[in-house]
Amino acid sequence: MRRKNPFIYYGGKLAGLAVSVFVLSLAVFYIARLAPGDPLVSYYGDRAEKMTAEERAQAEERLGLDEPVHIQYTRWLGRALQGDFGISYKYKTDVTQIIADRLPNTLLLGGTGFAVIFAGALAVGALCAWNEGNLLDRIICKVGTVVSCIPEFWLSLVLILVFAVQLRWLPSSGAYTLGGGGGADRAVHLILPLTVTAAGHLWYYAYMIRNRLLEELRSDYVLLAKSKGLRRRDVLLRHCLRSILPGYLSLMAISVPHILGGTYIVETVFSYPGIGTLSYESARYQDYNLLMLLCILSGSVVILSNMLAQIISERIDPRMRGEMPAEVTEHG
Amino acid sequence: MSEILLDVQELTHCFRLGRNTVIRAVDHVSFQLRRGEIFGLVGESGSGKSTVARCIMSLIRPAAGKIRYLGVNICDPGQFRAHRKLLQTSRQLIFQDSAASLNPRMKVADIITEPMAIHHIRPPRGSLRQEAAFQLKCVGMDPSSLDRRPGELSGGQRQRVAIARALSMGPELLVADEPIASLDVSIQAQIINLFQHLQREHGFTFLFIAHDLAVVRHLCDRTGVMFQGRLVEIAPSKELFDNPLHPYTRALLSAIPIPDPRLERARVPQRFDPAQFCREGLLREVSPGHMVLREEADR
Amino acid sequence: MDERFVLIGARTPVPPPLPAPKWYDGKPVCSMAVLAFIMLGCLCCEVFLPKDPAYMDLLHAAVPPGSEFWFGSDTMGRDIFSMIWYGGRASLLIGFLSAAISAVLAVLFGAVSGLAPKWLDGLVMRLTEIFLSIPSLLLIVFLQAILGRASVWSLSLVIGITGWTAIAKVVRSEVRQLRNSEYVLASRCMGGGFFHILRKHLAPNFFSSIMFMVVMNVRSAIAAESTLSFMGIGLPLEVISWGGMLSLSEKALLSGAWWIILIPGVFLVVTLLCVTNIGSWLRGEGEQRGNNL
Amino acid sequence: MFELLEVKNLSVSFHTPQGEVEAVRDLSLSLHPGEVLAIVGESGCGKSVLCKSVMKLLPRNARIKAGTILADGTDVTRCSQRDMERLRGRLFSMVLQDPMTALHPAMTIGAQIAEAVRAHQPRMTKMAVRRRVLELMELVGIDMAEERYGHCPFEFSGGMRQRTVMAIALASSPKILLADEPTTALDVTIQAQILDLLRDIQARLGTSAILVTHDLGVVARAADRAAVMYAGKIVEIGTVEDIFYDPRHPYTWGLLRALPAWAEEGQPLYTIPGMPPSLLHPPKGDAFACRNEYALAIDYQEAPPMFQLSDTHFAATWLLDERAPQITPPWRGASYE
Repeated sequence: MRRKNPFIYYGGKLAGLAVSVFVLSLAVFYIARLAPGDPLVSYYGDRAEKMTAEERAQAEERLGLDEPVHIQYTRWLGRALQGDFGISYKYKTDVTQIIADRLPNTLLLGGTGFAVIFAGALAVGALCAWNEGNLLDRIICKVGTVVSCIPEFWLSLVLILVFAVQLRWLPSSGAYTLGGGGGADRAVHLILPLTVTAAGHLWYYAYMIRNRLLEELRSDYVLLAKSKGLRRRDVLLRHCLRSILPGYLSLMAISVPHILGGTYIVETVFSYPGIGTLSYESARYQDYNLLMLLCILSGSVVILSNMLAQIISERIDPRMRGEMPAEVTEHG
Repeated sequence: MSEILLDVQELTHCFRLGRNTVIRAVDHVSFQLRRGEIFGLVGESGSGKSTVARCIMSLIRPAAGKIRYLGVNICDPGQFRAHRKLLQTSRQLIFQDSAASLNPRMKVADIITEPMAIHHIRPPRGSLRQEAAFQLKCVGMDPSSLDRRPGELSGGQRQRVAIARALSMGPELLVADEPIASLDVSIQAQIINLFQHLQREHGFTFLFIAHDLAVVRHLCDRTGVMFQGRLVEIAPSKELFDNPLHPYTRALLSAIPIPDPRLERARVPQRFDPAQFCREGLLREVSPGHMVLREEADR
Repeated sequence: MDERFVLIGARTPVPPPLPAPKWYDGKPVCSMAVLAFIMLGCLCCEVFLPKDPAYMDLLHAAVPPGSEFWFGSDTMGRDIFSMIWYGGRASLLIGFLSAAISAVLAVLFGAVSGLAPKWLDGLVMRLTEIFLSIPSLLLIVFLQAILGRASVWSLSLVIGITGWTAIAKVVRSEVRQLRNSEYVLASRCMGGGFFHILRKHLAPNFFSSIMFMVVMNVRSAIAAESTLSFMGIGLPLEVISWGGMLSLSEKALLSGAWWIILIPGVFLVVTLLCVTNIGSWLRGEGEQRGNNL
Repeated sequence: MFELLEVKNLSVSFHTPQGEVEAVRDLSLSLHPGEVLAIVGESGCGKSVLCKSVMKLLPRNARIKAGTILADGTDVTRCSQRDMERLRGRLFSMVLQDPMTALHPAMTIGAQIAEAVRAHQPRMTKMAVRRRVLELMELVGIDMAEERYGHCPFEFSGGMRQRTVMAIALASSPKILLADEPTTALDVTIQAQILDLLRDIQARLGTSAILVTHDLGVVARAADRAAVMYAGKIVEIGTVEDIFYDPRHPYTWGLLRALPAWAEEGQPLYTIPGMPPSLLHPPKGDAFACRNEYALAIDYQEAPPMFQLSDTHFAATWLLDERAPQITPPWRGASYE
C-alpha cells in the first residue's frame, strides 16, 4: 500500500475548496443580479422611487451597478481578494463589520446547538440500542418521531406561548436584555432557541445511531466479543460505537448546513440578532455585497465540512485506506 | 474426437488494486472445450476461475489473449457485434448465488422466459407461459410455482429456476460458476444429478466451476486445476485424481477429507507452500490429454 | 404383526394451511385513516364549511372557540375552522406537487450520475454539493424573486427544486448497486439491452426503494411551505394555507390567543406525523422485501 | 461418568412474524471431558442454535422454552446476564463460521486477543498481557507474531483470521470449545490445516470441543463422537466408528450414500428426495418420514424415542423397535477402495 504525500493530498483538497467557492460566488453573483428588484431601494430607501432618470444613473454609477455583470464581478473579485467586500447598501457600513457584530451570536447558538445534538444523539441512540424493544426504547422512539414532525417555527411559537407568555419564566426574544448582558442573561436567552434547534434535529441522528448500533450488535464480531467474556456494556461502547463513529462523524459534518438552516428560522422567530436574520434581509432587499459575503461564508462552511467528512472517513477507518475498488473493464 | 467448441488461448486479465498494485487474476490460461463434454475447473478462492468464466461469457474484456467460440473470436468487439445473437443465445451462465441472480420482483414464469423475450423468439410450445411450464417440468419442478417469486422458493428450487432459464434457449455452451456451493448437502446431490441428466439429454457442452473436488470427479469428463491465476494441470478426471503430477494438485487432492474415519486419520495431508510456486513455465503434455505446468528449465 | 409397523415409505406431506394474513397486518392503518380523513375533508370542504374562509369579520376578531366560531377566529376575524379545511388544500397540494417535482429531478440526476462514466458522475455530484451548500432559505428567496409573485404553483416549483438533492444521492447509489447486481449481469449476459434492463430490472426494484424518500419529501415540503408562509416569503396573505394562518401568530402571541397558534398547528403536525408513519412503513416494507430472500 | 456438558430436553423457539419456529426440539446430549463431539446436519436443522443456546448468545427473538444445560455443574439456563459474562471465555468459548466478519474490522489483531485475555484477568499488567497474546498467537500457528501484533484483520488471509479467532477463543483456557462450522468459509487446503490445528490444540490443552459441521469428511477427520441432527432433533448419536461403519438411522444412511466420494462411476448420485421440513410448523411424528423410503406407518403418527444400541450408540427410528420389519441397511459402512 502506498501512502500519499500529505502536501499533495491536502493541497488538492484545498484547491478543490477554492474552485468550489469560486463557482459558488459566481453563481450567487449572477442569480442575485438576475432577480428583479431594485438595489437602490435598499440604499436610498423611499427616495429611490422619486428619483429622476439622471439621478438614478448617477446613483448606479456610484454603486458601480451601471456596468455589465461580468465586469462588476471581476471588480468585486479583485477587491474581495484584498479583503474588501464592499459596504452594505442598507446599513451603509463595511460588510465585514456588520457580520462580525452578528457572527458571535449565531456561533453561540449554532455551536452549542451542534454540540447538544452531537452528544445528545449519541447518548439517546446508545440508550435506545441498549434497551432495544423495551418500554423505554419504545417511548423514546414514539416521542422522537412526534417531535421530529413538528416544524421548528411552530415549536418555537408554542414554547414562547407557554414559557414566555403564560408562565413568564423565560424571555421571548433577543440574545440579551437591552443594556444588560452578562453571561447568565445570555444563557437564559439561549434556552428556548437552543431547545428548538436541538429538538428539530436530535431525533433524526439519534434514530440513525440507534439503528446502526443495532445493526452492529447483530454482526458476527459482536458474537465473538461476547463469547470471549466481554461485558455487554464494553461490547456496545468499545466495539460497536467505535465502528459506527467514522460514519457518524462524517454525517454530522455534512449536516452542518441543515443545522445552520434551522438556526436561521429559529433566529427569525426569536428575533435573535444573528447571521440568519441578516441573510434573509439581504436576499430580500438586494443588498448585494452583504449577500455575497454571507453566501460565501456559509457555502465555505458547508464545503469545508463536506471535505472534513471525507477526510475523516478516509482516515479513521483502516478499511477505507487499504481496500480500493477493483476496476473492471466491461463490454457487451 | 469431436470438434472444439471453445478455444481459450493465453487468456490474461489483471485487476488493478490501488494505484500500483496489479493482481493477475488470470495469467496465460489456455484450454479447449470439445463439443458435448463436461469440463471441470477447480481452484481455491482467488485462483481466477470465476474471472475465466466471466471472460468466456463476455462480461469482462480480457487484457490479452483470445477466446474463440465456434470460430468467432469473442474478444474482438467487431466480431462480437456481428455474431451477437448467436453468442447471446447459445452461451448461458448460471451463477453461484441464485438469490442474487434472480430478480426478486419477477415471477418464475417471467424469469424463465426472459431470454426469449429479449431476443423476440417465438416460443416453440405456444405461449411463453407454456414454455416456462415445460422448462420448469424439465428441471423437476411443479408448474404451480410459475406465479411465485424467488423469495418464496427454497435455495434448491431457485437454482433449478436459474437452470431452467439457462436451458430455455437450448444452449450449446453452459457455464456454471459454483452452482452448488451455497446449497445443502442433500440438495447438492439433487442438482448434480439434474445437471448430469440434462447434459445427457441436451448434449450441451458444460463448463463446471467448483471448489469441491469430489463433485468434479463425479461429474466431469476432464478437469483443469487453477492456482493463483495459472492453469497448473489439465487431465481427464480419472487420470487427474489417480495420478496427479503438479505438487499443488497433489496438495489439493490430499486435503479433501475422505468420509471414512480410519482411512482419513491414517493420511498425512501434503503441504504446498505458495512461495515455492513458480508462475513461469508452460503447460506440457506428459501423457495423452494430461498436461502439467512445468518450469522452462525442465525442457 | 402390528399394523402401525408396516413399511409404507416416503409420502408427500400435506402442508398445513397457513392462516391468511389480514389485509391490515403491519400497515399503519390509523395514520392512513387520519390522513385520508384530512385529505377528503380538504378536498370537499365546500360541502360542509359553515363560513366563508376568506371573509374578514372585523367585529369578531380573535374570538375564542365557541358555538359561533368552532375553532375561534383569527386576528382578522376569519373563521379558523373554515380556514383549516380550505387552507389544507393549498398546503397538501404544494406538498404533493413539490415532492413530485423533486422526485422527477432526483431520478433524472441520480440516474444520470449512476449510469454515467466516472468523470461525469464526479462532476454531477460536485455540482449537487455546491447546490446543497447554498442555504435553502436563501435559494428559495432568490427563486421566488425570479419567478415573481408567489402562487401555489411557483412555490411548489421552488420547494421542489430545492429538495431533490437528498433523493438524488439515494437514487445514484441505488442505481449503482442495482447495476452491479447479479441479475442485471445475468440479463446482460443473455443479451438484454439497456432499455430492457431499465424497464424489467432497474425501474421496478428502484421505485420501491425511493418511494419512501418521496413520501418523506411530501412531509418536508408541507413543513417547508408552512415555514415559508409563516416567515412571509411563501404564499401571499390572501391565499389561505396552514403556514399562512400561523403567520398572524405574532399578534396572537401578544394577546394570548392560543387557539390561533395551536389549532392550525395541531392539524399541521398530525398530518406530518401521518405522512411520516406511512413513509417509515414503506421503508420497512422495502427492506423486508429485500431481505426475505 | 462425569459429563462436562449435559443438555437435557432442550427446546428453543424463535418468534417470527410468521409464527413460532421450533429450532431445537426436546434435545438431549452430553459431552465427555477431552473429546471432540461433532454435530452434523443440514442448514436450518438447529445445530448452530444449539451452540448459541449453550453460550446463551441467542438473538433477542429466541427463547429457551424448556430443558436444562448443565455446563461443568452450572445450569446455564438459569444464569443471569452477569453470570454468563463470567462464564463465557473461561468455561466455554466459540469459534465462528466466517472469519471475515468475526473480527472487528478496525481493531488490531493484538488488541482483540488482548481484550480476550484481559476479560478474565483485569489486573494483569500490560507487559504480561502482551506476552500472553504472543504466546497464544504462536500456539495457533501465527508466525512473526511480534510483527503481526499490530496488523488489522484486512491484512490477513482467511486462514490467518481463523487462527486469530481460535487464539481469542483459547485466551482464557476454556474447558469447552464450541466450533460453529469453523472451516466452511475456508479453502480445502486451509481447512485441513485448521482441523489439524484444532485437534492438536485440543489434545495438548485437554479441552473438549463441539464441532458443528455439515461435512462428513470433516467429522471423519476431527471428531471422536458424532451426533446427526435433523429438524431440531438428534436422530443418531455414537462414536465416529458407530456412525460411519454401522449407521442405523435412514437419514444417516441417506447422508452417507449421497456423498459424491462414494458414487459409482457413470451412475447418478443417490439423493434424499424432497426438502427439509419447515420448522415453522414441524410435521407430526417423525420429521424425516416424508423423505424416508423406509418410513413406517407409525412414523407419521408418533415421534420415535431414542433406542439404545450399545453403550455409545443411540438412534431415534422406529425401525429399531422389535415390532418393526427387518430391513437390510442399504449402507454397510464406509469403504474407500
